Amino acid sequence: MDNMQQQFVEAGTLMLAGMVFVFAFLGVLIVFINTVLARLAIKFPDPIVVPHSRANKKSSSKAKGDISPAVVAAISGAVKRYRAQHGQDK
Amino acid sequence: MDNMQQQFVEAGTLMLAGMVFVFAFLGVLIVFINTVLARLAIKFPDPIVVPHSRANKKSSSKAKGDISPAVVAAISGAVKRYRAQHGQDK
Amino acid sequence: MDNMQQQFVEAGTLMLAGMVFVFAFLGVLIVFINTVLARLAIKFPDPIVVPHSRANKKSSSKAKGDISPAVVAAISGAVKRYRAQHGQDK
Amino acid sequence: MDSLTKLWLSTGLANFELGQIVMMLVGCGLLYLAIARSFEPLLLLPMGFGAILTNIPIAGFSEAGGLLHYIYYAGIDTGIFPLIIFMGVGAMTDFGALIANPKTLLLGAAAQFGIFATLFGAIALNYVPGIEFTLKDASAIAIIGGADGPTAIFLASKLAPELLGAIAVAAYSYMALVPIIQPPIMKALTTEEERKIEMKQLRPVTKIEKIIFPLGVLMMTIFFLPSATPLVGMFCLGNLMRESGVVDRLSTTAQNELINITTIFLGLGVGSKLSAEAFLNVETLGILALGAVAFSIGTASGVLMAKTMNKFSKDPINPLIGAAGVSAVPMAARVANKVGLEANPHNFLLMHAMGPNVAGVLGSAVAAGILLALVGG
Amino acid sequence: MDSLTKLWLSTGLANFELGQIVMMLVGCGLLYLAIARSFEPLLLLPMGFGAILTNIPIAGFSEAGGLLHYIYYAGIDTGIFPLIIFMGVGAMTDFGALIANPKTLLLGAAAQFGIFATLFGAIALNYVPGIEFTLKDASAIAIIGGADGPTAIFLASKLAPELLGAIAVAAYSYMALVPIIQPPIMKALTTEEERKIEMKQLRPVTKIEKIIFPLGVLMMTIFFLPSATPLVGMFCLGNLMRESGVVDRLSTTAQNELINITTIFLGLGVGSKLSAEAFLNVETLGILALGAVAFSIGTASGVLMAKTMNKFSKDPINPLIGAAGVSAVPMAARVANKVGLEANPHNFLLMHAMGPNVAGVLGSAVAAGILLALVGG
Amino acid sequence: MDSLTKLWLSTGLANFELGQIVMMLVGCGLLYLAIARSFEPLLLLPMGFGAILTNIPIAGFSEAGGLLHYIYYAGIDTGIFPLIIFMGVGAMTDFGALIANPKTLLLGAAAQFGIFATLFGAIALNYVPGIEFTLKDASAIAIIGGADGPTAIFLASKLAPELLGAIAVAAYSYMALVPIIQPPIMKALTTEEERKIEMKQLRPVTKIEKIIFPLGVLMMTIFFLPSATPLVGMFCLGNLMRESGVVDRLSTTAQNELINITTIFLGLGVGSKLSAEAFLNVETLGILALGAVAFSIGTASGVLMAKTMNKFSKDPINPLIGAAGVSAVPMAARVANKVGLEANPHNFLLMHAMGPNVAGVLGSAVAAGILLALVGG
Ligand code: NA
Ligand code: NA
Ligand code: NA
Repeated sequence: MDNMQQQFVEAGTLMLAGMVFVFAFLGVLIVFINTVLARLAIKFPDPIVVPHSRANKKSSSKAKGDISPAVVAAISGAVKRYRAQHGQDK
Repeated sequence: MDNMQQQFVEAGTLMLAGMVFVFAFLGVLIVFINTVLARLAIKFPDPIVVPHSRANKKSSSKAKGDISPAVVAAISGAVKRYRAQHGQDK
Repeated sequence: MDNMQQQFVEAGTLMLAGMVFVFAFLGVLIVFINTVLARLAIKFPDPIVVPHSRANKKSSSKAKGDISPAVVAAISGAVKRYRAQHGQDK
Repeated sequence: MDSLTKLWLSTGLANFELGQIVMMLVGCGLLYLAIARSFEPLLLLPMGFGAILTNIPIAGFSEAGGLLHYIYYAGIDTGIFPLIIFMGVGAMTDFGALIANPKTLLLGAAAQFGIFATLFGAIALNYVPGIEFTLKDASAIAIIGGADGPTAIFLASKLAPELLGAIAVAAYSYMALVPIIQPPIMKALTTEEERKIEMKQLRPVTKIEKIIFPLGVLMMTIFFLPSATPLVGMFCLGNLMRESGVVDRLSTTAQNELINITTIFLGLGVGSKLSAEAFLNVETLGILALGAVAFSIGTASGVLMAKTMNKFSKDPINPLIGAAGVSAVPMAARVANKVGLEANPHNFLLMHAMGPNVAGVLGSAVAAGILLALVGG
Repeated sequence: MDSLTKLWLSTGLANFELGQIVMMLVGCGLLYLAIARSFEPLLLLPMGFGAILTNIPIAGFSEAGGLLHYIYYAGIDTGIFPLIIFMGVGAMTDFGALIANPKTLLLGAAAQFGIFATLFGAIALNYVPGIEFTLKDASAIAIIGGADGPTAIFLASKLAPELLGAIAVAAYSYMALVPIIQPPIMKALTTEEERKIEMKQLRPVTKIEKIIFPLGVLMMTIFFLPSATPLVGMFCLGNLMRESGVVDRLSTTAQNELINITTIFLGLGVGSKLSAEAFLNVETLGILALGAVAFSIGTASGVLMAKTMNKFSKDPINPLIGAAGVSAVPMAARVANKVGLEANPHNFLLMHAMGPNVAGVLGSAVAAGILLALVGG
Repeated sequence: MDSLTKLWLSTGLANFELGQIVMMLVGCGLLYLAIARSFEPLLLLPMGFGAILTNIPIAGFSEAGGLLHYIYYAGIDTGIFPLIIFMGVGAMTDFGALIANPKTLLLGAAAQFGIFATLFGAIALNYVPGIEFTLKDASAIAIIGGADGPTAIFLASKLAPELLGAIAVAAYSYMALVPIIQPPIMKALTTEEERKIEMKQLRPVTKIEKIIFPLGVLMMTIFFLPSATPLVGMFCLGNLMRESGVVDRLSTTAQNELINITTIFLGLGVGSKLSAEAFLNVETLGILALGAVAFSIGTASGVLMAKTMNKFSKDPINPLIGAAGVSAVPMAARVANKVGLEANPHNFLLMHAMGPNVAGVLGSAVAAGILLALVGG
């Protein structure tokens, strides 16, 4: 089967060329990331988002059962109003 | 008007064939529902969703004005915190 | 350049015809708004939405820190329940 | 001055024909019904607008190269738009009430008598001078009685494209008029006692039933009526996407963005068929008359079928729900509910009427398939 | 080895032509403007990307069978994409400010002088060797002065498709540059006192006015300028869907998913016209220069018209709002507001500038219709 | 009686061929896998449904004028649908993990050995009587090893449209089977110690890197492999829309409505290729067998490459993440994570496996480009 043999040769060549190319392509991409992108990352760093003591808030709210300060403020007001309306705790 | 008469015959035949067919079709569908689907419904019942005493909760929350336990928990915590912060009720 | 001159004439005519037309068109639209639409507006005024004392509610809630009455009611209930459960403030 | 003459000759005023003006007024009428009366606005608004656009002199919206020309030939002539709509409707349809009470399928079947009686009536109209309906025309007109917009558009685009505009106008107008057309017929054919009948609560339907149902419907259509499979197939695909629960993002898109986009273009495309030549003739009057007849007969047959079934059924059946068999989902079911409530304030028929209502959709798709198979060949 | 040679011959490196590289850089430039400068990113990002894709050697994006080829011929050559965009823009537009103060329509009219003066200028550029603009070309270029993207693309696709790329680039670039181009002109033509003028609060506009307005605009366009009805018609359809309140789901889809999908493909399709042959020539430089002139003249005419009207008007008119007549919605209105605030911190012109701003959209659609009617035949 | 005969002759029952019944059962099987087993339901549900529709006798769904015919020729034959899907996938992809650890690109490269080995295997299958795969066929089959649905559909539509149905079924079925196919191979090729390896936390990636990355990938594809630019280009466009942050409304639409609409029609269109003639033959069995081989070899190559890299790398590399190089995003990454957790409950590999996972998408698009360039000519 001469034809089959020829096809195998073609398939083999394709396999070789293909794998070489894939590795070369993605290899160059590695170089691109390690050089171009790395330099860009240094030159144009992400703006630092000042978390205005968000970390603190988070940890404190976690310690107290994950209630946000805004909700606490709202509830504080509500409790005050409730008392004013009901004349309790005086 | 021979032509008209023929058209009426055609229309009449269409009406008859059509209504018979529609009833037959939807009738077979009734059989399908009463046999195949009914059996499937028995064989593969819907999974029973365990409402983990949801009914209880619901009724209790309804009695107390539709406030979910989670909200109550949150508010309890908030009230505690509020007191701690304001030094009241001591 | 006879050709150029002719083109200029054409362009000039276009400019004149165009600006006249644009002004005429939008001018008629002014008339349309001032007559047809104005009359329609009088004949079919927008239904007056009765705000059923929404304004009151808004101002009162604003005075108390933007908490809606519904939330206050919910919290009042929650606070009551909390006390009942914890036997405080008695 | 040359420019001014050219400009004048390019105005609409210099080129209007009477028919175009009349058709624009028809378009404005459709807009009025859609906006001021909320008559099926999702379709009548773009359709009315399309009617106006297509009748603009010179602009050539519906000539080769015009926007409406592209829309019509890409979406309606091919049948693609109504089929996409049908998929979306399928994704919106809950067959639960029908599966819980399968007898109601017979009501959906009976109401299709409106279609076939109208077919007969359309042929009879050939006695009127100026009207000459072929059997294809008559079939396309008759489907108005199915009270299902996309089905009517689909069938008309296949059997009688030149009548498409009038048929679509009639179908959607009467669908919008269901709350006015149906109640008198329903009351005339039922007794006060019958209207008061309360029905047994429906059993819950399992997920597997809802998943297998569209597949069963499709299989039966394949076996017995392949010509209905475009309509029924897309409907069942939509319903399967809905009930399977594994492709919720596709189902949501089919029920919302995809059906919305298609509805805009379907309406414009149908409107483009409202040209003076095609609409301003005796035949259109005939179609409008036949449409009213079709809805009335369909409603009556549904109610009478329900009356009969109530006599033989173990569980009571309120004859009013028979009227919902014409489809016009969900309006007809709401009408049945309302008329029932008038007779008996504790009588909530809405869920019971949804059974015949969705059965009516299947019924008219089946009827469309029969007409395609027997007349369309 | 044979494979390797074949592989090499199939690389871009082995097939690049200089023009393609330059055009890819132009594409990258558009991406830069879109991403880093936020210049009209919704269109310039896909357009820049399309410019890169269309210039890839061998890949054949814009040849028969290529993706951009399909997009261009299905959506832009037919005019469908700009018309869908126009419908969406109509659904986003609130004519309230215009109806409340209809005089501002004159400002929208005056600003169109930018278009017609540019037309004259484009013909004059024929004195430059290498530039040979026909009247059609000149008209397509002039529409840049309308400061309305879809109108420019629609007109260019009808009158001068080979210039479409350059025209779209110029139109969107200058629209993005409005905050830079307009203020110096506005300040040069007004006094400090004029810029400080506060305007009377606008009256509320009723629902019926907002519903009838698009229909009135459409009717007038039909009567006087049918050639503008594709643009104006789709715009009014979108606006009617918005204001009628009965088809909110269609209106929402037109304003969001439908316009988004179309924008992606419109951008890619326009980008596909940025080939080296069509773009890298003196004519493009001419178009870019004319575009700047067009915007400047349009701004100046609007401001001068407002100055004049202020002299004769009972209610004071701040001349700055005249600049908003070029359209470029809503950027030009914001610019007017900003320049007004600089002169007088209590001077909020935004709502007043929205009137001429949307009037400018109508004005340039009308101008486009005139050019189509007189030059397009 | 004539009508009844005509009606009978127009039923499916009177016209069924055996092959059609078998293919409908295949369609039902796909629906079963999609619904009951949640196997890639987004594509397999519409595909299974399309397979049923296309095999309905008489209905002519896939003949000229039929719905599936239009869908196939407008969306799949042109390559438009897979490219739109690819844009949407690009808009959903976060390359952060890959940029943070670029070495993982080599894993995505190694896993493509599954493709090229299968190409060899497909040619070898020509020894089996009844199978005759050309090099084009073999290439289209081999791409199943890329574990990427739209890439497989795109390539098959270009190289071997008559095998498209079988290839798509195989590709999506095996992608769904990844959690079953991969773990035994992964465990067989790694030691318990290797599977326990914990990897260093990834560095944060800046916005500029994420924006430039898709452009860099596109540029390299343009330079070295223009034939891959349709796939890679649309993927990068989607990713750029995502990362640029200036066109969020386009990005959201590309990730949701647009990809959903396209998925429905892509599935139906692919299903329409599941006709008896095209599917019921030995070649399909060969394709199914080769698909399993392809996935297994790809998985193995990825793992072995990772083992090798771990030996030479400063930072430890868990060989399990190599298996994610076949793509099948994000399933393969989850499998790597799960197998890692089994060996070491503190071992969270998900983020690390996302690198090779998305590298695999690029890798198979590159492989598809190579096959197009060398075989497609
Ligand atoms: Na019906
Ligand atoms: Na303008
Ligand atoms: Na892959």
